[in-house]
Amino acid sequence: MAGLVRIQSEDFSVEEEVKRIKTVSKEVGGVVSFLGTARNISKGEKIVSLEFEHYPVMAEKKLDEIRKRALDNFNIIEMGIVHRVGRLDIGENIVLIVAAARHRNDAFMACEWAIAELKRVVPIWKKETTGKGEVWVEEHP
Amino acid sequence: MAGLVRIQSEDFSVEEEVKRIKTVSKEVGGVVSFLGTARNISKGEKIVSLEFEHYPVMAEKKLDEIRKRALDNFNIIEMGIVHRVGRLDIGENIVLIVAAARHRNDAFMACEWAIAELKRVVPIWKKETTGKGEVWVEEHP
Amino acid sequence: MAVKLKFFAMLKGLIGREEAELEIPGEISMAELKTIIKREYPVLADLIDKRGVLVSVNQEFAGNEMTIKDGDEVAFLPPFSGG
Amino acid sequence: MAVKLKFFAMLKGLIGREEAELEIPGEISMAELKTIIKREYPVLADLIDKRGVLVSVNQEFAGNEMTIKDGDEVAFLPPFSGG
Repeated sequence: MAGLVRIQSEDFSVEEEVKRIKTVSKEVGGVVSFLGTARNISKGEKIVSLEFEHYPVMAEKKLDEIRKRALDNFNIIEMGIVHRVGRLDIGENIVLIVAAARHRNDAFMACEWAIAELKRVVPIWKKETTGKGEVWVEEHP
Repeated sequence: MAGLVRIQSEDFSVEEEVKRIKTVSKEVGGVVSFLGTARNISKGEKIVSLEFEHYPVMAEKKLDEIRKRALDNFNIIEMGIVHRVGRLDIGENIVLIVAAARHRNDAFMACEWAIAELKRVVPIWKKETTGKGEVWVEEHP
Repeated sequence: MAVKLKFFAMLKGLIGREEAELEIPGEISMAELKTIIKREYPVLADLIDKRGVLVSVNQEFAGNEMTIKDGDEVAFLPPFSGG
Repeated sequence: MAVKLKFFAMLKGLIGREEAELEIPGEISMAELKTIIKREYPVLADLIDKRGVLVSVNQEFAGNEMTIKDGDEVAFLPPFSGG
């Protein structure tokens, strides 16, 4: 079975990932998911496609740390994270974070924290292809 | 096709509901979902099963108003809400709220607001069956 | 003139039924209707006075100033617990 | 002694390659390594000085006081844009 935290080029099933996280305990009362998808517009430019690159080993390690810190710092029962790499078309799934908790507030807080933290500390980079060519995105210049 | 806002006794597919909301626009960049599930414990009591009752017509109307107010008050692109009624076993899905936005913060805010508002204004009631018998839950006494 | 009453969740158990018909002496306010209801269904009196139930008319929340007309559907709604 | 250098995303384009070997004169600090790197890869100098890139050693973020040893993998990481 695939792990709870993964980087992969294939698409993922939201249903399967949510089911895997929600069934870890009968105490789960709320599951919050964040699904990031490939938008067609970025800073006013029309996007044709995206490509994600990652630093293997380090990126997986950082994602795993995010899950562990979420379990330590929020009152959640489980968290799963999947991030895709490689070339993606508009509308495709990029990332999914699923947090399961007894109570919904904890799941919301953990999920929101995890996606912000992912953007901050995980060595993954996005290249956008527009009509003008390709450019590596710098979200935090 | 089933509507974006529904009350039903059958289970729903998280995958289908998320796909329906995320594909309304190519501008969607983030989709936040809240899935409420039947916990096995409530206020220290072990739950055997749940039963949800609703006020037909009014409950659907209130859910529809929540979607419209979410679209008016948050910068989201679409929202879907499904709530189940009837008898549910532990672990089963109860409610799903899906919010799609250009940016994730708007989707998180709208989804979190919508589930809180649902609990506040939608005429749906939960009966818990424990070893001691059946009791209608009063979350806000 | 008559209105249809509906009782949900725990109120069904308290009243012993889900629905009832109630004769009213003409168009009256919700406040007046509540006075009649408290007399006819004493078990509801305390809940109504302590705002332990909300009231709707024709599937919309209604306040005490609302006018109740012939054929209206008046529902008594205990605290919600959906979600 | 040598370390392996890795360049990601926009840095690959700036440098013209993804990986390189760099000879070091013995165990040195990250601060000393950065001085060598800025000389060998002038295109990185500005980014390093303005903290426009993070640096990792063996897949873990590293500060200037970190000791660089033979065989270490040192990576230059432009601002992340995952998610």
